[in-house]
Amino acid sequence: MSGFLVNASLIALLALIAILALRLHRLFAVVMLSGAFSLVAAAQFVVLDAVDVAFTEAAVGAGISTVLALATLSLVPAEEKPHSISLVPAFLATLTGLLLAVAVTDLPNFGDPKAPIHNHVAPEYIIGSEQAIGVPNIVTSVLASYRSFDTFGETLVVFTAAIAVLLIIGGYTRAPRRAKGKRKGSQDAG
Amino acid sequence: MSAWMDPILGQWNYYLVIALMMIGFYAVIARGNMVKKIVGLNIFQTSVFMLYISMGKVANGTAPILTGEPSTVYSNPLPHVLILTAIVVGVSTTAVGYALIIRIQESFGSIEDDDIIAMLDDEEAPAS
Amino acid sequence: MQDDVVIRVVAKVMIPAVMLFALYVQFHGDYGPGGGFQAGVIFASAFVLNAVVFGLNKGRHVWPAHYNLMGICGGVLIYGFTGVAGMAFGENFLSFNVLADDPIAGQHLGILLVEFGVGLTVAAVMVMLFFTFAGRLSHNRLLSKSDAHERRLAPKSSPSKEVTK
Amino acid sequence: MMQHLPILQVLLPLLAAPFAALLRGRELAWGLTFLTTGAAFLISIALFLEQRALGTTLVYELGNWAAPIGIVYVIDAASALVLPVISGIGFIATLAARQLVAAEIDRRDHGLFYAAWLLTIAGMLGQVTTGDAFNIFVFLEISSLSAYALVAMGSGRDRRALPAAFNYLILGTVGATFYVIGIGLLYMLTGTLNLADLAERLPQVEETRAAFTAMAFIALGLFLKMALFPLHFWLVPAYAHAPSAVTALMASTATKVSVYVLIRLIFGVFGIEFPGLVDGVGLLVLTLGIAGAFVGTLAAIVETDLKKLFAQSSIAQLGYMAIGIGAMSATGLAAAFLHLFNHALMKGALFLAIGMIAAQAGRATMGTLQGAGKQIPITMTAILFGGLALIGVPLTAGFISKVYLIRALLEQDFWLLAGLTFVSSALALAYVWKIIEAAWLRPRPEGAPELSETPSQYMPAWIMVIATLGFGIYATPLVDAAFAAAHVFIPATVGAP
Repeated sequence: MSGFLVNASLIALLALIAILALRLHRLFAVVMLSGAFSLVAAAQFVVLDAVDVAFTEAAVGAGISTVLALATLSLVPAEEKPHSISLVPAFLATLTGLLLAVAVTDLPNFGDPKAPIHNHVAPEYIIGSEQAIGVPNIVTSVLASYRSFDTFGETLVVFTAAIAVLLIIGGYTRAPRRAKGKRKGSQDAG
Repeated sequence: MSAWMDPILGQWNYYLVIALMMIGFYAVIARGNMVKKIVGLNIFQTSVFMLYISMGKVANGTAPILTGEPSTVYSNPLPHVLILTAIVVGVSTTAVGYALIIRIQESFGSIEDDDIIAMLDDEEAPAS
Repeated sequence: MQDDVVIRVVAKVMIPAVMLFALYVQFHGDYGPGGGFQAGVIFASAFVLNAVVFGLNKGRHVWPAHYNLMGICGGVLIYGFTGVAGMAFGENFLSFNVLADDPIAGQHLGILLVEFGVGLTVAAVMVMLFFTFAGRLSHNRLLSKSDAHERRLAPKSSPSKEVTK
Repeated sequence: MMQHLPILQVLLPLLAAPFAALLRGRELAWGLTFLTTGAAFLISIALFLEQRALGTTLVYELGNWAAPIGIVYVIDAASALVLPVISGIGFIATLAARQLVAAEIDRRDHGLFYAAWLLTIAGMLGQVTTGDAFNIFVFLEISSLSAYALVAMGSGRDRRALPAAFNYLILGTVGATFYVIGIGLLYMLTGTLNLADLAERLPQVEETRAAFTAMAFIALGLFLKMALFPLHFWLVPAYAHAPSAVTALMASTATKVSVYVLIRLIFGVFGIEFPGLVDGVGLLVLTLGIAGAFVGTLAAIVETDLKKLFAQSSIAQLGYMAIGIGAMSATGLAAAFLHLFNHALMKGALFLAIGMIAAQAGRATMGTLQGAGKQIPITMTAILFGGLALIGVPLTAGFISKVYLIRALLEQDFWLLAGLTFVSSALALAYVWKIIEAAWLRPRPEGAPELSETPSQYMPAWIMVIATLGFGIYATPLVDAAFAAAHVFIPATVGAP
């Protein structure tokens, strides 16, 4: 019961933060709330036994994302133009939510140990982590061995993001620096 | 915890997560400020992560780190692994998004959708 | 910020501690929460802290930009070639069992190597992201003299000013 | 070595990307990219031939972990057909990129540019080969993130590339997140992420609303990614303002991969028997497809910028693929695969030829083309053939796919839709004629920039034109392969050719 109360109050806090982030016009406050959202989400992940995820969410969502957002904010206007609630997006968001809410009624209950996900593949990870891998942290053994290819992909996503950011703001391909004649010249060279 | 409350309690977690998702999704698709869209994307994605982590929880379970006790019930590690990957993907997207925002501000002097659409319309007009 | 003695002293103590903690997270990931990704982020935060407290240029000095790209690429290649090693021993890509005589030792070695690859890439990417974004800042304000970080807060008064500090 | 081919075609470009990023000089970075994409192309052809010869499904277990526990790569008739399309286009686009990229991207950025280029190709190949639902998402993000950066590189000549890339990023991420929600629901219902295992376990829970919602979210996310009308608005600016080489690569591959993933999930996981699929999703996709065909074609007719014109025509062509999917039959799926293959060839040819003009004249509009038929006859002829294939003129590959598309519709007595498909294809004649008129029937205006052509400039486009004509004249092997691919998802007993 207490678990439920902690859970529900954390999510209620998250909803409050999210609505505030939506309503405020000072971007600095919005970004800070976004960081707070990640931090509270990390707390919720701990309650739900996902310690590795909580660790990462706190480091990334509240840390790196916020740092990047602040760096961006010092280059862009501090306030957003006020907007009234746009009806079509609100309608679409509600529709999406309703669709999901209908689906949820059919799902296994929260925490139900008989749910299919706890009985099909996961038990093999829990057994295998000890016997085939010998690593106590099951998350590590799934991440780095069983689904190592996903993690390779994850590393490549980070790599891709680095390449993308270097190209976009660290690169040299800029309109103002390139005269028209120069472009012609490089064409001839190539 | 009484038996009749189980479904309500269990499902409530999911409903609340869905409500969070809707808030984030609205912020992403509503026309407005680009920084806010990225923040909305962050909220939207984090709520999806929460959906995954919620499904991995086993009642009376513990974090999936082997304790050596044979009777221990562990929460499901697979959603955690997936979400670790998804968080990394999320921050990568965020970084690229902010980089683009900086360049848009430099070239257009604004990061509001409305302003930029108006500027683009002006540019298109003489061309056609 | 570099004029503030308290911050400088605290930072000097903190930075090695943060790095040590990153190493702990990196190599203790088998036993407790943590692993390459988290360690990489923490390790990078030490460099970010250094750059924030002692100035961007000094921060760059500690970790030059060309190291960054090598770190970013190196981590990916370590991960990739750990996988290829499995192929070289006649098994499939990313098969760690054959990396050592004993399958469990092989798994340990493989996990250690790929986690190191992840950590290296992530740390280098995070440092790179910070320097690239912050570099844009000083670039835009046409500040090329001594300390870009301190002076970037001055020109435009904006609500974000307080906080970046 | 042979048994590693499924992973090698993805792994080679992935591992070449860091090396390309470290190489500053453009010739080296380009050369590495050229060799790698060439090798990937050869490997995918070898895989295609091997799969056709054996007729079975090749499975490659990553890390030697068997299917539901680990991640597997799967080469069946469907993925074996799509892989050579992507790697082949990637290879030929790389061939053309040497000149196009040199003209449009600062030389100091070439290493990073080719790294992103390799990553986007590898990401697409990974999505096609993988047999794991979550792994699709990871590789989707690799190809998308690099694609956002590649589109943004168009800002070197046109600042409009930046908001185009940003909107592409937002909508692409929303699409991917929808996909993740759908996969999450499926995982909750079945406890597995492996596509084959999902297909096996899903019938136990297929009556639930959650399963239907999962399908809806997956389909919506992929509709967004494949730019199906009305979720297509990100595509035109992204293609129009990207660097020419990037447009050629992405227009012929990016949306096709999402079409393939949609087919793989809808038919391969949920299956044709899934309740609500044929009546609900099928009709929806048919309607959106035909609407997209008309909207795209009509928008192309009034467009004067050539990149935008053919981007609009891509919306229409994606509509035809959607019609093939919506027909919910083996013939329809085969038509979708055929069109996926053929459209990649013709759009590749068109965008490569237009890219060469844009690289010289700064931009490619109807005005640039005036009288160009005499100055650059070989390039313009490539555009002409590409346009004819888009209409679906006999002896081009476009004809074959349209024939099977209409046949699939007639099999199910969709007479009206078949008629509409025919009308919208014929409407494409309007924009192709506009190009013919401008290029050959108008004199070159005074003071217009001189256009020139060399074999190295028009060769990449012509390789694709020749392939288009070749597959149009001798289509049997391709049609067989397309039907084999379709029969992976819908058994041969339902509507054989």
